[in-house]
Amino acid sequence: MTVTTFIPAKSTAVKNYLTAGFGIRSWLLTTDHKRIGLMFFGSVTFFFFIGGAAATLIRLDLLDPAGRLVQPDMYNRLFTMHGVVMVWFFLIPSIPTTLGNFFLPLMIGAKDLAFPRLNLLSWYLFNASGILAVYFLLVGGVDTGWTFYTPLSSQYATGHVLPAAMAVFVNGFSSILTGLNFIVTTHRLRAPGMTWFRLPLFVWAIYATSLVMVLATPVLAMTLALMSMERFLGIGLFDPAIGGDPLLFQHLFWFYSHPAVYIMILPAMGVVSEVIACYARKPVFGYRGMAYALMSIAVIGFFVWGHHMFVTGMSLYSGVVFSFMSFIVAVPSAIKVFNWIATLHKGWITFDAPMLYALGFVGLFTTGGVTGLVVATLAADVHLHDTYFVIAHFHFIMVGGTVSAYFAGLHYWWPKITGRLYPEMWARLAAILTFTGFNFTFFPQFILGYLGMPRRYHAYPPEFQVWNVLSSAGASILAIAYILPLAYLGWSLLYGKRAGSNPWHATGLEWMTSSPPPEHNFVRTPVVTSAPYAYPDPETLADEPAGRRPQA
Amino acid sequence: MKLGGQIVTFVIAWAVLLLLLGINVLLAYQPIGGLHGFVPIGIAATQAFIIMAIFMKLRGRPSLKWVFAGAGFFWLMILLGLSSTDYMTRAAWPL
Amino acid sequence: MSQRAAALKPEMQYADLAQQGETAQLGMWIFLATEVLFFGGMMAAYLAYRMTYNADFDAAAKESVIWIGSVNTAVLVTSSLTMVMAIHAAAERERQPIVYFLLATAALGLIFLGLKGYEYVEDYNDAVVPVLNFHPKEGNPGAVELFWLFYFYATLLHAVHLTIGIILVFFMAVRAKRGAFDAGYYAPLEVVGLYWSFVDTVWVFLFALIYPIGRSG
Amino acid sequence: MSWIPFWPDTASNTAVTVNTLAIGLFAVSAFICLVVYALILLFAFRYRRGGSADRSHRVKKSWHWEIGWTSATLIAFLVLFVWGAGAYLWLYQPPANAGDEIYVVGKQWMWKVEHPGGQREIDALHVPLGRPIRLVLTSQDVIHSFFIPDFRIKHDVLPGQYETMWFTATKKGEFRIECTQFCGTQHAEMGGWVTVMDPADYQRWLNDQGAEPDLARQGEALFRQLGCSGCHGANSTVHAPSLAGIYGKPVQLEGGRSEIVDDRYIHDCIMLPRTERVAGYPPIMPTFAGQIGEEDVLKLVAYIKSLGNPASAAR
Repeated sequence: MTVTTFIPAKSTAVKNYLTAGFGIRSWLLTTDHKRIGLMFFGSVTFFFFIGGAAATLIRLDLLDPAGRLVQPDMYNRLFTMHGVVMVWFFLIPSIPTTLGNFFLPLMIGAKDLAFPRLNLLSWYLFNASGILAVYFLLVGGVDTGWTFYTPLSSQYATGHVLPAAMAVFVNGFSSILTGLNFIVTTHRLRAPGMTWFRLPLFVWAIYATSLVMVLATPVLAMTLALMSMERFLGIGLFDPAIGGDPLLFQHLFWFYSHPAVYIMILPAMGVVSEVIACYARKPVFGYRGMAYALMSIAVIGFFVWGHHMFVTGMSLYSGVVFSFMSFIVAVPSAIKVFNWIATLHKGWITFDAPMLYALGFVGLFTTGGVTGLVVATLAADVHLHDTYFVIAHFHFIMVGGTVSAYFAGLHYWWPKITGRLYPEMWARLAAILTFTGFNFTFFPQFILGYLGMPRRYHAYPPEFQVWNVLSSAGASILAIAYILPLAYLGWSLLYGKRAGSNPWHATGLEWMTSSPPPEHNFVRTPVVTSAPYAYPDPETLADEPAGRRPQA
Repeated sequence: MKLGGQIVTFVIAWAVLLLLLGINVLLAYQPIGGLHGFVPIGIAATQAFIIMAIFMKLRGRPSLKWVFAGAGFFWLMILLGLSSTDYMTRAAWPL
Repeated sequence: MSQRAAALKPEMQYADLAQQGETAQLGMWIFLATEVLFFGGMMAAYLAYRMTYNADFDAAAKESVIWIGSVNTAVLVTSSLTMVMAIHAAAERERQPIVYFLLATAALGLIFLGLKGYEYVEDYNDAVVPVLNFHPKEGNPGAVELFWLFYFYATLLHAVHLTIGIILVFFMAVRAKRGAFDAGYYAPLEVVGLYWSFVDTVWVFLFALIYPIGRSG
Repeated sequence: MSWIPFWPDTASNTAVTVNTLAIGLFAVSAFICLVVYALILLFAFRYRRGGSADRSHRVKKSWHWEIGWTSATLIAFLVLFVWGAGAYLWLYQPPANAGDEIYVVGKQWMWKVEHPGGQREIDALHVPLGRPIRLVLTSQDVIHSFFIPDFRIKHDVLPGQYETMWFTATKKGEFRIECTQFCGTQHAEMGGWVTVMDPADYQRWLNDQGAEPDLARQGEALFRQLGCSGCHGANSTVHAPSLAGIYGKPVQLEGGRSEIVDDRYIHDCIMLPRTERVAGYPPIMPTFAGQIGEEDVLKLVAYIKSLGNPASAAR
């Protein structure tokens, strides 16, 4: 990149964003996108472990076919809690609100987001709704599953359905505000010379995600509001007793909740593109194609929701339409996988922890993707719908995909966020454990699914036990892999080596400022003159320093 | 305040909107058969178009505002269009 | 230019006030797109049932009070006019007309709410309020109830939006009175104007879905 | 395919169809995964930093690659789509000759089964071998889903609606029924067994089920008891349509549409009587929604059906 760096001559002269203020007020009332990003990081980490605790209990209960660890009602509350917390309070906000918040303005050369106060409001709404949700999920719980299907949720469930729905409703505002902020920022606050096709793919990904957030979330809000009214009044728009159609709820719900899957996976794709380019020392293969693929996934993702409803009694004609669209949306995803692989071709690949996570992502995402095709195929879905096959499929995408990418991004940008390096060996170990543990946990569930074990069963026929035990054993590896980073990343905050401004010799504006970045990101507004990922050609590579391990 | 060209435009738009409202109410009582569900929606769409173009200042050079104003309605059409494929054909199949 | 006007500076992340104003407007447009989808969820429900229970919806809609609906539409359309006039006055940097037009806008909004409240009373007397008092004269009671549930959810939600609008317009009137828009920077006013006209647009559609159908047959 | 430890039993014609499709899909999936993993490992090894592989002549122009693999995946996907959609339409459209019609009512947390002859079962379903069976499903409360893994067939069961599914059992034995749509506390216990028997054994089993009158007769009794006969009866003075011989025939509705009288239509006429009113009759029929259960509606449907088909009424 022909961009000069924008590090102040004496970096001690300018305060970085962490040292700009110290009191609790300087955090709680901050409008700095970097601080808010960190605060979101704290929040989503908290919710990740809440959701993870529920998952642990579920897997423990399933060790035994009779499910004697917890009562059926308790089990139902656990998987509802796992679903609600993981979907709305971890997966959807994870990458956008933390890495997106922190790096979007940095990567486009802006001083902050367009609406910093809205950004802070979004964090408060997020926490308020999260705490509300967790509180009601703990006291009494909710026994509807995260999907809140009517008429179970509106008329029959006994738990705290109303407060939980309200929490998700409020969470939606947080999501919309964040998405709106990102869209406006990307449009209006790009640095001079930062044209659309000079944007890093992570920015494209966050932009596409934000579009989905602002256009899908309101429908969920309306759906939950209508469901809540039905529960509150005892009669409502989905009530079969007056001729209402329970499938209408599902249409509206999945109009949000299917695109929501793309809210989870698109940012992950963005992170992985950055990481693979950096550690293969090559521009992302087919950059424009990758950007178009992100946008088309975001748009076509709205045409496929009905594939959650093939066996529900929806019109068969609709089923055919939705299945067709689901196959179409898989094409851009396939393109992305091919392009990542092509990026590796003739690169200078190193296997730092972020790269290991990213390569793991590509593998797991592919497995999740092709099994997605299996369940998108109409007749196969008749058998596989609502079995563990579906559970395995979407965990491959969301946990294998999104969470791996989240960790990839977290490690990749850790030096920029904190100014410290993480311990490489521990991080590689965690990355390998994640991949191994993940496959052990969820691959057996494909088999369980085809054998016909339905989801949301607290007890199951004994012949399925061996696969369930295998799955639970894998989950224990996964648990270690997720707790490990908490320890060594925490350690690195105090004892990690100081990172320079660009420890990976990466391109991108975020590496052109000091680590941690100064309060307003850049001392001088950068001017961009070239495309992203300008990693040197192999011929000139010899000039680069051999060991990229940065000096302390 | 000077009575400029803009104000005249606003007032004309307002008058047209009221006129359309009048037509809508009058047509409601005419026997127009199967159209009675569509005509009011068509008139409402026209009114909405006028409000957005003139009162919300969308007319003029193409701009980003068009994209997002259009996006809301385009996505609404996805929702209505695809969900109605179900409601239009649910009774028809299985044959 | 007043002392205050000279002190007007863009926020840190913007190059100038023009950029700040345009950004605020873009933000509002995106928010309005989300609002389209928010109301859209309910309209999808309406459409689905309209396809299933066409005749019953016609029968139910006959009971709606069309004269109040029509007058209310006229009131809101007029309020949109006064709103843009206020913005126009701000562009011309005339303080007094801004305040008057804004107050007129808010007043029209209040008239709408008052009429709407009266209409709810009428609806109650017609026994078409689900849960509270519901004895439909015609059609399959279930489907008719679906229509009225839609009616109440949609109009109440619209009323909530309108109430927020009235509060914002009052707030803008106070700021205008204090001379906040004298300097020629009136983006907040434009943003509120967009919101106001959008609430008007929603109503135009609600009117079409509720009142005119089913009267001819 | 019982020799594969992780393959469910294949016990019906539908299972064979889905198996073939699934094997095709799994093969394609495995192939794609294999290629992706192999390429990642190959490139990761070959182009590791410090490796001596040739890096010159990098592919810079990407568009023909992009178009190439985009169209390749698109074509492969379309083939799979057409295959799956064809099988789906076959799976979910009972053939015209699907003779035996069995009613299933889902209820928190049990499956109630009613045979046309009035035999009732709970959490069990007896069917003859080699004959197409048509199930008519409905729910009394929340959404359930009727799933027989060894037949590879499932369908959600919705309150207030009739869904149908069909299969021809091809193997004798007992096979699990499961509920796959989460339906509350004892969702996991909601299940049972399908027993597939030789047609002769099946007939014997039917005969052994006690002296319950058949469904149509029970329906006839209800028809009197609920007062339906007061209006729809032959010598009634109330202006209500006669029900004799209407089943399976089109009926002209108020508003110009016409509709075939089927199970769903009769169900809706009882539960939501004014939605699809027969042309020329006043809207005086009271609704029975909330007054009678789905099982009773099924009996009434069977009775009205028998009026249209003297042969089955006599049985």
